[in-house]
Amino acid sequence: MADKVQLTINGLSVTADKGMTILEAALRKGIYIPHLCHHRDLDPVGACRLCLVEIAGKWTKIAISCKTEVTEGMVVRTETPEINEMRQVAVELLIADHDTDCLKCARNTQCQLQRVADHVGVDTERLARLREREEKQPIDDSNPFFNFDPNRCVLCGICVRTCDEILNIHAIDFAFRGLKTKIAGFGDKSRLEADCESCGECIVRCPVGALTEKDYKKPTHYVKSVCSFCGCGCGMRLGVRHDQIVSVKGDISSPANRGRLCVKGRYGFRFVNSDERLTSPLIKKDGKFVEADWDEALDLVADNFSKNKGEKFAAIASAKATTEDNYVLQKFTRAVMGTNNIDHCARL
Amino acid sequence: MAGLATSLGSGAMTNAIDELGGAASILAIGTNTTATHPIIALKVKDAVKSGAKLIVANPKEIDLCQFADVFLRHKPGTDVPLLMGMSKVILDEGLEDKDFIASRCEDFDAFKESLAAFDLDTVEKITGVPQDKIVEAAKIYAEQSPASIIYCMGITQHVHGTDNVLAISNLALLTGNLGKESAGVNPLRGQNNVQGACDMGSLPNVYPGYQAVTVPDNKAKFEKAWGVELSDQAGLTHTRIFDACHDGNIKSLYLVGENPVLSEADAGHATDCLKKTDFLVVQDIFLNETAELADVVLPATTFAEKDGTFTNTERRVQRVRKAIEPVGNSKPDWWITCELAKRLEAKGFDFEGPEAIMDEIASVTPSYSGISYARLEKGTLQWPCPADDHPGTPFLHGEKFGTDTGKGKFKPLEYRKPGEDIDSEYPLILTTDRSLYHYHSTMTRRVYGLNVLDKEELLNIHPQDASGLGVEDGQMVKVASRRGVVEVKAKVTDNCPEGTVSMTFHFSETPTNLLTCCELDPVSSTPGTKVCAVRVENL
Amino acid sequence: MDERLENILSSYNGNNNEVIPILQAVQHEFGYLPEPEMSEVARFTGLPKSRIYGVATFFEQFKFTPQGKNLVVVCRGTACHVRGAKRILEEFEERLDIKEGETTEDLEYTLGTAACIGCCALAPCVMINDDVEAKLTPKKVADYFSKETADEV
Amino acid sequence: MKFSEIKKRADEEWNQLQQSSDPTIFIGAATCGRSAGALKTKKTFEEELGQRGISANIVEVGCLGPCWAEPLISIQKPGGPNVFYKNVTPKKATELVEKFIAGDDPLPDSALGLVGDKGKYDIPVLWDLPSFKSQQRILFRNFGFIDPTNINHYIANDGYSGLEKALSMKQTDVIEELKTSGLRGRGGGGFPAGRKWEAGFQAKEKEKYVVCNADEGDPGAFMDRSVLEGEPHSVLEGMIIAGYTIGAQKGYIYVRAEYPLAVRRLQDAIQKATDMGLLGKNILGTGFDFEIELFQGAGAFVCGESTALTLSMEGKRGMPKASPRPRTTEEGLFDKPTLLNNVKTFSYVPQIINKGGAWLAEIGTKDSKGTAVFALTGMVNNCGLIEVPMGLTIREIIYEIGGGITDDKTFKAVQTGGPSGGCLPEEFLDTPVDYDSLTAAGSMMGSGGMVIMDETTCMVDVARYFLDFTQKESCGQCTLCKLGTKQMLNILEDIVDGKGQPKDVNILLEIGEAVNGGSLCGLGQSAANPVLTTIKYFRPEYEEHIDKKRCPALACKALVSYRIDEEKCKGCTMCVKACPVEAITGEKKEVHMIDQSKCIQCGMCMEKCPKKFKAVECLPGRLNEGGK
Repeated sequence: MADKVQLTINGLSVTADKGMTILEAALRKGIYIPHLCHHRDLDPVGACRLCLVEIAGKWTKIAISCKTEVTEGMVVRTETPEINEMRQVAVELLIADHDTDCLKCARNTQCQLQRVADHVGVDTERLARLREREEKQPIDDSNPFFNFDPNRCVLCGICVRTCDEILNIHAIDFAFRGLKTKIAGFGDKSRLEADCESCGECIVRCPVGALTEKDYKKPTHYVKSVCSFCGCGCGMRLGVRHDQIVSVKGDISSPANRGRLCVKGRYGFRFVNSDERLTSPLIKKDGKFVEADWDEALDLVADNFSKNKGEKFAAIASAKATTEDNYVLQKFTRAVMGTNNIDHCARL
Repeated sequence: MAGLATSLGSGAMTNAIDELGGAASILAIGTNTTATHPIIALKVKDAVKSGAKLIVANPKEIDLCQFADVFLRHKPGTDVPLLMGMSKVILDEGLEDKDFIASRCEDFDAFKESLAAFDLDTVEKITGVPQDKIVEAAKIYAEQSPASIIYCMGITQHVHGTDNVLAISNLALLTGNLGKESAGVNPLRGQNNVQGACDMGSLPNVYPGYQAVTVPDNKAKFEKAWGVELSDQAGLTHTRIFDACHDGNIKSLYLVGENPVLSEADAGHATDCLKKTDFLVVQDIFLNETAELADVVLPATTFAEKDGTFTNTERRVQRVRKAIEPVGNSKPDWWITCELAKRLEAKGFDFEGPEAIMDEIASVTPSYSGISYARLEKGTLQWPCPADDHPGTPFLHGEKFGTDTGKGKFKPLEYRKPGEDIDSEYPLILTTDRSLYHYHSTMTRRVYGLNVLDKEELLNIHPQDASGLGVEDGQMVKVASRRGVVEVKAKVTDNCPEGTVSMTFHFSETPTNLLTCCELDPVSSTPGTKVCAVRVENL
Repeated sequence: MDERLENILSSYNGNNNEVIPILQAVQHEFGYLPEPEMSEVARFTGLPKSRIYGVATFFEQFKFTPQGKNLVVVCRGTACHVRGAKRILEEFEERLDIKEGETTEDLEYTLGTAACIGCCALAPCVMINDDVEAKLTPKKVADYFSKETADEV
Repeated sequence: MKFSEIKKRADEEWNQLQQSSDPTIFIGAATCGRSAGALKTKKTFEEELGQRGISANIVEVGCLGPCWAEPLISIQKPGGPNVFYKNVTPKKATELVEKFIAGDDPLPDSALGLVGDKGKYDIPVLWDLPSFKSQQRILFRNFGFIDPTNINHYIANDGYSGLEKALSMKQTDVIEELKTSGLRGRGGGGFPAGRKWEAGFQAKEKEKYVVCNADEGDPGAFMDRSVLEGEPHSVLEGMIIAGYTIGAQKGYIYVRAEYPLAVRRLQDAIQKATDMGLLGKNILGTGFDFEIELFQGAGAFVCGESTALTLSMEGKRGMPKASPRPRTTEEGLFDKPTLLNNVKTFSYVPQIINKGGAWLAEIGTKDSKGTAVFALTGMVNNCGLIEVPMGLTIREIIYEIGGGITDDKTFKAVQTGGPSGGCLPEEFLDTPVDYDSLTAAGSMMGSGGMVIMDETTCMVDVARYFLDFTQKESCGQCTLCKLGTKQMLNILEDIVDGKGQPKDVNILLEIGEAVNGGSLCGLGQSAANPVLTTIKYFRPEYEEHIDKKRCPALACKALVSYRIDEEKCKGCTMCVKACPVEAITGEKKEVHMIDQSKCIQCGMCMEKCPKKFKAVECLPGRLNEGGK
């Protein structure tokens, strides 16, 4: 058990992996420590100052739990009056600086700031004394897949770190300083003009309503599947609502992509429910397509194929179709039509 | 594919995608990975971040170059001399893996002899890459082991694509970078299930599992399994099928889920062929440009409306699951084909569903023998997976190669000129590439947002070439080849080397493949779409 | 690439730690940081463009619009503050008809402030280009401008 | 070249100047002198001497300290003492040439003091003056006496002999001397230098760096600049010794781009030291290589923080790294072990090595050794740079060295430690200045700014001023500092604007304690200090602003009123004409009246009212419309 560490958090005995932070150990144990800028996929920065905890020792000290590693025998308290006071002030400052029209926010009920505020609570009198940000900033809706609302941004930097650490694209960064700090691409232009590849990894990780998917509809359930574009074979979870795919999430359990997706994988699903989908067999009559039922179409095709068995027949298979589809088609070509004239676009 | 099958015994990626993360060096040649395989590109960048050396070889300055330690900007179609030149440096410097060559390879001497023609002066002259860069790259590749090579259509879509692939496998064999974790030769397969389609024998010469149709034992095995008599003649390849349609030798063409009017090289010719086909059945999800030419169109479902499996580029078999009911009256492809078979009074097509089909696949395909839906429910499997208790195979050739002798085969190569020659009438080389935002066109062109992000075809042209022609950024130009003409907007950029222009082929408004050349690789029959002589004119 | 930029870059290797010195040289040459030049610096150092922008906007020294020929920097240091720097700033704002951080339309003057220019014993003081004007009063500011006007005449 | 030869040549040059048969004029030409017109003065001397055909040596020297006396020059006639003259304008320069150099009248009224044998001159000895008497000049020992651009002047005054000695010592012995000396970091933190150097020495990596923090950004502080301008070689020498001691081959000086003269002086010093083999490859033939590069900070106060400083040198945004993190001596610049010290800390080192650690340990208090350097500014008669032994009281500094409060007003508070420090009231006047006493009082040593405030300074306004600074200079990374300082500033602005609310003081305390307790970096953790200390010591002043809407210091416009004294007003209409809002009525020769509802408290009327009348008075609080 050399790679395990035993510690105490709020009087509970917790076993953690060596190298884990206090925050990770606590969250795994089900102990909530308020946090905003922490994300399990990213390096900690300790900017939000909410995850402060008290560590007992020769000198009892207050430290941020997202960056402090667990040590054997460590005794941690996550809720002392002193810490709570600091947290409460931090939350009030964030709320005063935040667009609080929550019901109109796409992240309502999923928002980490709501969760933190709910947990910490606020001193309403003090909060009332704080001044709201004077001018509202315009929402950047230039990207076709997502919006950026700076009025709901808490500058946790998760999007910046995602783009840098996970994508290595670094399309956005912090710009300016102090109170004027904002998340911006080169030249502080619209997101559409940034070097952004619209993969949506930052949208997924945004803890608040600053980055939200456009026309987002909440799925009723998810179905595990695989992306149908390129050969990476990314595992994905298709979000279903009624008879439509309404959103897509990366599948963390898939070894091919470990939850990550590109722009096509995440947003390209919309072709499935396109109005242009073929919905009925078509037979060309006098140069024009006429809708037909399956029996009529299949009979017509079968009749023709029966006359052209052997080398007069060929099939082109699809690298988009399933392995099972392909198996059946080549079996059909070989066993039923009696020819090896089958190929697909493997070379293209 | 044909190349690797000869030299290594399997045409697939030798390693798992994840293993790229553990490579000490990576050579990315003929692949614009960030656009074509974005998630694999992330792995490459991860590897670089954790210290791997990256060599990028590409005529164009692609995004991956920012992360490269060495960027080899070789002229289009000069991959063989570049790679052979690297091999020669490795041998001259004594960096080869002698034990590996002795114990696991054959035909080394003939290969070694053929290297004589690739001295650095010659290679520099042909490829346009400075010698010191070639030496640097060769040393990195040979010394930073395990080394992985990734490549894509930039290697295969040439009239001598097979040679290119063999040059790659030579390099890997020479340095012993095969048969172990994070070391190998990795063709990144384009389509989501191109691997599965190949595995299933959607190829004219093999049954499922790459069992050649011309080997009598294989024929006998499948005749027994399917209860019918089978042809012992290899069928026609894709391009030949089109020619046969054109010549009237093929009367009926059953075309599933492809759009050759846009994606085929020399698309004008392909369209002609389809028009001349007596009876064309197209089975697709949209009424695309090809379906317009059909006699009968059968509406298929998308991946979201059916069960099945896809096999990705790293040979990983993964479950596709039905999420919604078929749209309208569409049907899964397997169902449609089975219905046709039943109407033709065939037996063996009354599958209850995809799971039953997979059971039959497992029974006739050795590399899929251990794969079943029950196992896939628990997780994915990489073939070969020959038995129910086999865990699957992350990397190939661990013990021996899949060739007849079990040895890796070196192949002597010579330099052959790339595809089409340029001349005074067609003085520029057109090479095709792809956009991150589109996959071919049938599906992505129907997603509004993707068309906002990438809305039109652009001809990438070097500032020097552009100013010579009086072409300005953003203006419309005419591009003509010996086969066709298109009009397109010019984008002046030094991403493209002088003398070379590039276009994607996602836009039906600008059918790039009207221009491309369908001269084929003599072994694999892959068209050489990456090198085609064109002329650009100011409109 | 602009020849002036090429000249600047030729004396650097493109290492990350050269970012700020290069930007300083660009600003010195161009008077501000034009976007195309920042793009080239990104390419030269192999760093993402957004990072170059993020670094540049972090520091007070860097400007993103052309600056006036004359730079007036009013010290906001403690000593100057207690000796009336605010009135000095107001006087400049009034005389130049611009606010702190702005440039006059004729590109003659840019008015800025500094945390402290380190001449506290001479407070309140202002830096006009490279010269420090010490122990200023609103009247001295007014005189400065009437002298300027007189010089022009 | 051997050091003994270098030294010999330097001594020769120095002695030549000392024993020159021509008079020597030393011009204090550091930034402060230049801003006061030193260069014009210098030019006048050159012209006047030229016209008279008098040959003389003119030497630009660093800053002696008393900025209030700038332009400050000194004249040494052959064999005579070095006489310092204050406020030497071109006119005065002409007079000095005429009367003193050409003639024999030393103009005692214009003199500040003299150094050397008093002889026949009726001029006090400089060091006996009250403003110098209690000073002890260690760092400043050469300021005003040597030409900072002449390396030989430095060498002749024991320069680089510390380096020579250190290079013959074991690294651990150098560290021992530092430990013995008790030197603590002069950047503000006061971390024992010996221990820091030891950590640098013990760091395992091969590549290490020495970085000198010359990003002096505190408003009201210019000590580092004076050192860099007055004796840049002492900093280089300290850094080279540091490089030798910890095993680094490269040093950087992070200097503000706003200090152009200091930058030039450093560039010059680096070049000259390199030329002499004191810097660069194989220093003094010992095989030790060390080079120093300048890095010009691009203007961000936060970059004075160690991690922000190294990040910005790496070409990144200067956003401090959150603790827990490795110490800079383990992981600093380019993630390599880095010894980061302030300008003054490095500058002490050569003398410590030369004279031994015990020498410095004799000076100062038990836990604060050596001298403290302050930039004494604000409402005090003698503004300037001072160097005093640790332990001197604030009172001694203000009333002896500083010559008391300007215009004989009453002392109100002293602010030390810059924006991170605090304001101490009268009851702390006898506090000794050292690290621990100032911290105990609620302020801090900081890097050395000392601003004196008198009765006309409003403490709420002072807090507002510092918050405004801190808020603007916050890096913007962490919630508490970025948003907390802004909200506190809002409240303070309300208070000085007369819109304070009853609970404001408590809210300020609550936010301030959260900001100090929970912010990410050292600057954030002290950002609220000016507010917290002013509330602690001047709470009634806050309450008067909030509850009575009065500013007792008459500094907050919104909380004062102007009134015309009917007795004194002679009806001259000066104020009527001056009023920008036509709030004053009254015909010529009639008593004027201010309409309080129109008045904007700009104070123009008071400014314009002829001194002989003094009819306009300023009162705390707002008068109602009737003038009550």
